[in-house]
Order: sequence, then C-alpha cells, then structure tokens
Amino acid sequence: MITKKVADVSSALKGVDSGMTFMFGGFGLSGIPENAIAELVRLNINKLTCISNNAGVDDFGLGLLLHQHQIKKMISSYVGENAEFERQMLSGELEVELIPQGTLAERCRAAQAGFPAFYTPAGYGTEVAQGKESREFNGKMHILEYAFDADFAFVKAWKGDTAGNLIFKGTARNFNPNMCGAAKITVAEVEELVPAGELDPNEIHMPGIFIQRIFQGVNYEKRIEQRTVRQRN
Amino acid sequence: MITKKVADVSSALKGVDSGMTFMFGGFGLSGIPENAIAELVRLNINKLTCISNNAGVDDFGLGLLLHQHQIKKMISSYVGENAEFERQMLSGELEVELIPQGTLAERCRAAQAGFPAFYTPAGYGTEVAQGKESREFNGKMHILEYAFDADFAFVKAWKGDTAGNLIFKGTARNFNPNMCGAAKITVAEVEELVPAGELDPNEIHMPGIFIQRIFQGVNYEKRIEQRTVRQRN
Amino acid sequence: MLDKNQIAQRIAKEVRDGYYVNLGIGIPTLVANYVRDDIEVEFQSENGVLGMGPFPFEGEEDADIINAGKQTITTLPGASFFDSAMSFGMIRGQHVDLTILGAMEVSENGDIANWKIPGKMVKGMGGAMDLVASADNIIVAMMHTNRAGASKVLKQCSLPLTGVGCVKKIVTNLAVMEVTNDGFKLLERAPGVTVEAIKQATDGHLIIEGEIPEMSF
Amino acid sequence: MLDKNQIAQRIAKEVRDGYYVNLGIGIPTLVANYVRDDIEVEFQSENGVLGMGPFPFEGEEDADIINAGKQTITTLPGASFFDSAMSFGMIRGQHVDLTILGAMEVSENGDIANWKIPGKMVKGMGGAMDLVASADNIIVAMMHTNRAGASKVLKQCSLPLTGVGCVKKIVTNLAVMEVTNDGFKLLERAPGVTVEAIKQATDGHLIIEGEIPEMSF
Repeated sequence: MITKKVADVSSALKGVDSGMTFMFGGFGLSGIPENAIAELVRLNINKLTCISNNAGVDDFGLGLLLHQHQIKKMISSYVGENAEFERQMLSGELEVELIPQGTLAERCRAAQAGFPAFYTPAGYGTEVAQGKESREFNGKMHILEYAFDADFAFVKAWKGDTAGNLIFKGTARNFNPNMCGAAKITVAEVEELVPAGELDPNEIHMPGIFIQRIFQGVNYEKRIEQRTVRQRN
Repeated sequence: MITKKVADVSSALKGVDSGMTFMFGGFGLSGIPENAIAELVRLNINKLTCISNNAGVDDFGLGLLLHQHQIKKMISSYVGENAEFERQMLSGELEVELIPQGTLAERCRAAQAGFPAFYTPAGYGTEVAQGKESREFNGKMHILEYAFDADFAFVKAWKGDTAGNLIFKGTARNFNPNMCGAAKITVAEVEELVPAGELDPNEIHMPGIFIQRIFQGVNYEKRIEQRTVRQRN
Repeated sequence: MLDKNQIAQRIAKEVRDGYYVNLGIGIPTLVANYVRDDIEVEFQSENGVLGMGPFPFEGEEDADIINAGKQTITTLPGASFFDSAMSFGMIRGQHVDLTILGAMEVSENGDIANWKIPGKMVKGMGGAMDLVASADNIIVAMMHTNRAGASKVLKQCSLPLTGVGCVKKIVTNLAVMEVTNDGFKLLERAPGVTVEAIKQATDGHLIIEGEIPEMSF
Repeated sequence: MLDKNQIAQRIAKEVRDGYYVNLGIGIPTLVANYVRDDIEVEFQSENGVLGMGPFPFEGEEDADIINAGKQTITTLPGASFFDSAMSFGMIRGQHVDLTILGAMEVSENGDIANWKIPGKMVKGMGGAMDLVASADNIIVAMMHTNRAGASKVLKQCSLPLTGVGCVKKIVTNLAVMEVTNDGFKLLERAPGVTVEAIKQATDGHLIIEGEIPEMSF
C-alpha cells in the first residue's frame, strides 16, 4: 500500500508559492478545506489564482485570503455574499472570471480524467461564450471548454485512510471529488484519518491514486451560512 | 419519493423491439444483467445493436442472444473467448465495431451527462481514428468521439431501492453506472431490492433519477470466467 | 395582484407526478410548500442532493447538508448525495424534468437574464446557465415589473443573458404567459388584474386570444 | 534466453517505490510475483479495482471481484472499487505510473500493434489503446520473435496499430531495449545471449554502444 499520510498541514502544503493556481473544494462554506486555507493565510503567499465555486464570506473561507490581498484572480460561478470581494472586484484590484457551475465542475473533472476539452451547451449565446469556439451538435449549439491546469488542489473529506482514499459526507462532497487529481498535487484534509484497510473498498468516493498528500485536519468550524430551521409544533 | 419499482422482468422490458439499440452493463460475465438478457432471449426480438464491453461466452451472457442470431451489430472493446461470435463476425453475419474501452465508457457517460462530444487521445494514429476528426491539444493529438444514442440500457446492481437508487459490488460495478441514464430508458435489476430510505444517501453509487425501472432479479448464476485460486499451504 | 407566495402556489400547479424538479433561489424555493400531497415529486439541488426535504428542526441543522441557497435542509427517504459533476450531469443530461428560476428580464423569444447588472451587481450565474441551456421545461417566477416600475417582460433583454430561447412559461404577480414563436401568449390573469393592466406592464409582444381566464390555484 | 517468468522478473526491476501499475494480460500479469518486498506498489486493473492482491484461496473466489483478465482476485488493505469511466480517468489522466503490456509488434519509433491480425484474429483492443495513448511510461513484455521465427522488433509495424510513438522500453526473452529517437538502443543481453544473436533477431535499427552487459535480476 502506498502511503499518502503527512504529519500536518504544513508538510501537506510544502511547495506552495506565490503566483500559483489553486483549486479549492467546497460549496459556500460547506466542505471547504479549512486547514489548508488557514495555512495559506499564515504563509501569506500572494498573486494566487483560485478556482473555487464561491469566494467565501468576509471573515471565513477564501474571504480570509481576500482580506490579505493574496488573491490575484478568482475563477468561480457565484461570488455573492462577500462585500470585500465585491469591493476588490469593482475597484479592479481583483480579476474575476465567472463561469457556469456545471462547466466549472466538468473542467475540473476533465483535468482529473485527462480530457483536454469537451463541448457543453451552457453559456452559448452569452458573455461566457465570447472568444470561444461554438459548434452545433444534434441541432443545438455548444461551446468548447478546456480542462483546468492547476498546481495544487485542496480538498476536504469526512473520512480518509492512509492510502489516500476518501469518503465525503452529505452535500459537503460537492466539488471536492472532481478536484482530486485535477492539479499537479492534490492535498486532502479529513475529519477522521484511519489506517488503510478500515474503509470498505466498495464505499470509497475517491480512490487514493488521485491524492498525493493526506492529513488529519484539526479544529473544524464548519460554519453554517444560512441557518434555516422549522419549529417543532 | 418517485417509485421506479416494477413487478418483474417482463414489465421492466416493456417497449423493447427489434431494430433497437441496447446498452448492457458488465465486464466479461461480471455484473451483467442476467435477467434482462434471459428475457430478451425469450422475446426473441432481433436486428439489435448491442453496446457492451464484451460479447459474453458461447453459452452465457450476450452469447445467448448471438446464438439466436438476435444481434445485428456489436459495439465492444473486447470480444475474445467466444467462438460463435468469431464465426458470425468472420462470415459477415455480424457487424462489429471495436472501440477502446475508455472511449466506450466515456461515450456512455457523455450520453448520461449531456455532452455531445469530447476529445480523447485513445486510438489516435490507429484504425479507430479513421474518418474521425483529430486535433492537437497541449502538443498531443486527440480524436473527437461522440455520445452514444441508445433506446434501452440494461444494468445490474447489488442493492437497489424503490426510488431507483443503486449500489454495486466490487468490480461488478464496471460499466453499469456509466450506462445509467445513457439511454432513453434505463432498466436496473438488483440482487436485493429494499424500500426507499433503507440505503444510506451517502453510499449510493447511482441516484434513482438515472433509472426508469427497477426490479428484483432472480436466479443469478454469476458465472466465473477464469477461476484462479492459490493453494493454502 | 399576487404576492410571492401566490406566484409559488400557482407554479406548483405545473408540477406533475413523477417530476424531478430543480428550484432556484427566491420565489422558486417557495414552490415546494405548495405541491399537491397526492403526487410524488423529488427536488434536486445542484450542490449535490436529490430528495430534499423541509428545513431541519431547530438544533438538528447539519453544516454538511445544505441546498444551493446554502440553507440547512433535511432529506427524505430515497434521497442521495453526489458530486458537482454528477449533479450537472443530471441537469445537462435532461434527467431533471422541470426547472423553476427567477429572472431580471425575459424576452419574447425566451431569452433570460438573471446574473449580472454591469457595473452594479455581479454575483455570478451559479448553476443557472447550465440549467437554462439544458432543461426542456423552464418556468420563470418573477415580478412583472422591476422596482422602478419598468417591465421585465421584454421585446429584447437589456442585461447580459443567462441563456437564449429557453424560457417556456412565465408566472408573474400579474399573469401566466407562454413563450411562443410569435411572442408572449397570455394564458391567465391574476385575480382582479385586467388584461389592460397586463398589457401596460408588458413591453414585449403580448398575444391575447379570446377571453383570458383568471388564475385558479 | 529468458522464459516468460524471467522476463517478468526482469521487468519487476523497473517498478519503483510508490508506483501505481497497470499490468496487461499474459507475461505482464506475472510481474506482480517478482516485485521487491521492500517497496510499496499498487496494482490497478482497468475493470475497476486499485490495490489488487493475490488470487483467492480455493473456495473464496467471488464472481464480483475479478481483474481485467476475468480472473478471480483479492484486494489488499487500501483497495478501492470504481466504475469504468473513473478507471480510464486514472489512466488517461496519467495517474497510473507504469503500464506493462504485451505486443505482437513494436517499431523503432515506439509504435505498438497488439490487438488484431486482419482476417485471422480480432479480439479487440480492450483498454490497450487508452493505456498506450495516455501512459508516459510504457514497457512492452514479449518474445523477441514470433512462432515462425520472424522478428517482432521492427522498422515498421505490419499489423494494425494500437498506438503510435508510445513504447519506451522493451523486455524480451533476448534483451532489454530502450526506444530512442534513433532506434532501439540495446541496454542488456539475456544471460548467454550474444549481441550478434540479438542483432539477428531484430528487424529494426539496433543501436549498440560499448559493452552490452548481461541482465541481472
């Protein structure tokens, strides 16, 4: 068994540098790699290109990197709910590329699975299609989209084993599996790291081959963005 | 909850007809939809186009359909181990399109996920690329491959629930998930059909949305093609 | 004139037995509250869940179980979780039967704009572009006019588009309209709203054939 | 001259610590038996398993756990199962470090033919075309000549190709060769086999530089 376990977040992030392109799993604040983000804040590297569905909130998630002006460019599908982000974007400090969510997911998956490009109907006839090739298939227009090219992917899982196998929980799964293996180095942080052999091979969401480094995360805050409840009657 | 449960294999195959294109899950004889195949033999419809990684053996799997000359064309990646198949192919009775295994899987997945076409390096410079568009990406040649278009997909899972959710076992998973939702109608047969709510939503391999009909299979033979063992010392 | 809940209630009538439905943020989310009890429907949320249930009871919220609006939710029997690529596979592959979403503008050829106001608001399209580019059956839920009183039911959209020629039906606080090759066909009036009032509030070509019935719920 | 097991044994030396390896049917399958105990290697089989172990004990065979050769297998701690699309994602995405497969012919520019003899044998390419089109590190395991005594190490392949310019190394019963821009570079001789004998059995351009050592295992 090939072991992927590293001691801690600082070993896991060895090699990250200013100017690099990073992928971050998560949807809103759910399933984000909290430990990796905290370490990037500590390292204070900058001029980063970040591929992430969202950009966090003002004081959590990628918002922490924005606050320190570490991000040069965001590639996202939805960036609401973040005043500092909006300020930096409108002032031109921050470059932003907005792309459809399904295209974002598939450009990750294409990088993971070795597809250089694919055709999708999403965005045809809109700003998103500007400068892109378009083509008709089955009477419907599609645009050509390319695989991402990133240096590191930071993902967060519920359980993992020392072989790098991952199991996600609920909707915290989201982009995390699609980003595994989609960058040169994939770093997985998990709530519970177990010895290889403890996870059922049939229940693994992402095989360890896609992950280069795995570590036991600490102090997960798992903040809820919109706490909605119903009353017991 | 939307129920997908049908009473038996004969209800599940309602609408199949001669001249149609079918997908069959399975790798070798592992994970093949044994009940659906048996019913197609009984119905004796013909001129079928079959998309399946393999073509069964002489007296099992798709070999049973071949024996009755029900198949007009096979689209597969590997068709060895089947004398009757070879005879029909060499005599010209059977049309055969051989395509790379990864391309086969992805053409299913493209149909499932609504991608009309994608670029892959597999087969470039070979017979497989003849008549296909080719294009360079990142200094490497690729060919353009298209999503399949099939009438029925027959898949086999280990466990399923009445909502159509599926869990596969071991390497019997193979093409089965990729074919779910890749045809107009997907029929799933399972070794164990349970009420919706009994399967953990986190452990489901294919959500029921991709499946139109599900039934409890019977009399699984699960034949082993190459029984290889080691001796206890 | 309908309020947001009544718009949702009217749209709920479009939901048929056996439908998988994706609900956008805002009014569309409310539709779930009005779907008939005697039909089976499953709600998909593009962040990776099928079979969404109501909000959790207080104290039972789980940060790992949310919908695309980032709200805490529950799941119903038969639910499943999956990754984003598979989620958009469901959408792009047309396995979702009905998409209900909000809009800033809709044009008479079915174009929709709902993700950007240049220089003012740029939240992003989220999953909306995938949804409108793929779904066969798209209903827009919105107010007929914007806060300034200008029509949102237009000859041509002025805002950056989310998708082209995709909207099939529109339910507003004033009317139910179908998008046809010839323009917006008026199907129903909101209770107490005259055809004339709808005409006034509509900038695009409105087709009025025969008596236009009042909505029923 | 090596037998099949010795070819496998020699190839096993090419397997490095931390490698994910895909083994083809035939001689390549035997390589697993000779990998050093002190390095960590995982075997991938393209039908959907990573972390393959030895054959099961008699009576413990499971029809649902097989390799790409349809043989019953076991799994080791850390193993995982997955679908065919993901399996070829591993291969196409270059996550598999080493591919070892058999061949009918290899040409001096690294082309390989191993799936079809027109009019005679058409079993299909299985996963071989994906493997050779994607892998960076491909070793061919084969006999140097065919049953009729003709060389399989050629200027140009005569059979339909499986892939172009992809083979990096060849281990035969006679020699270890590297595929270079200038042709087959002879690296090692099988014990007791002369350079002359290898030259005789090789149809493509053979580069012989200096003393060619005998293989060690």
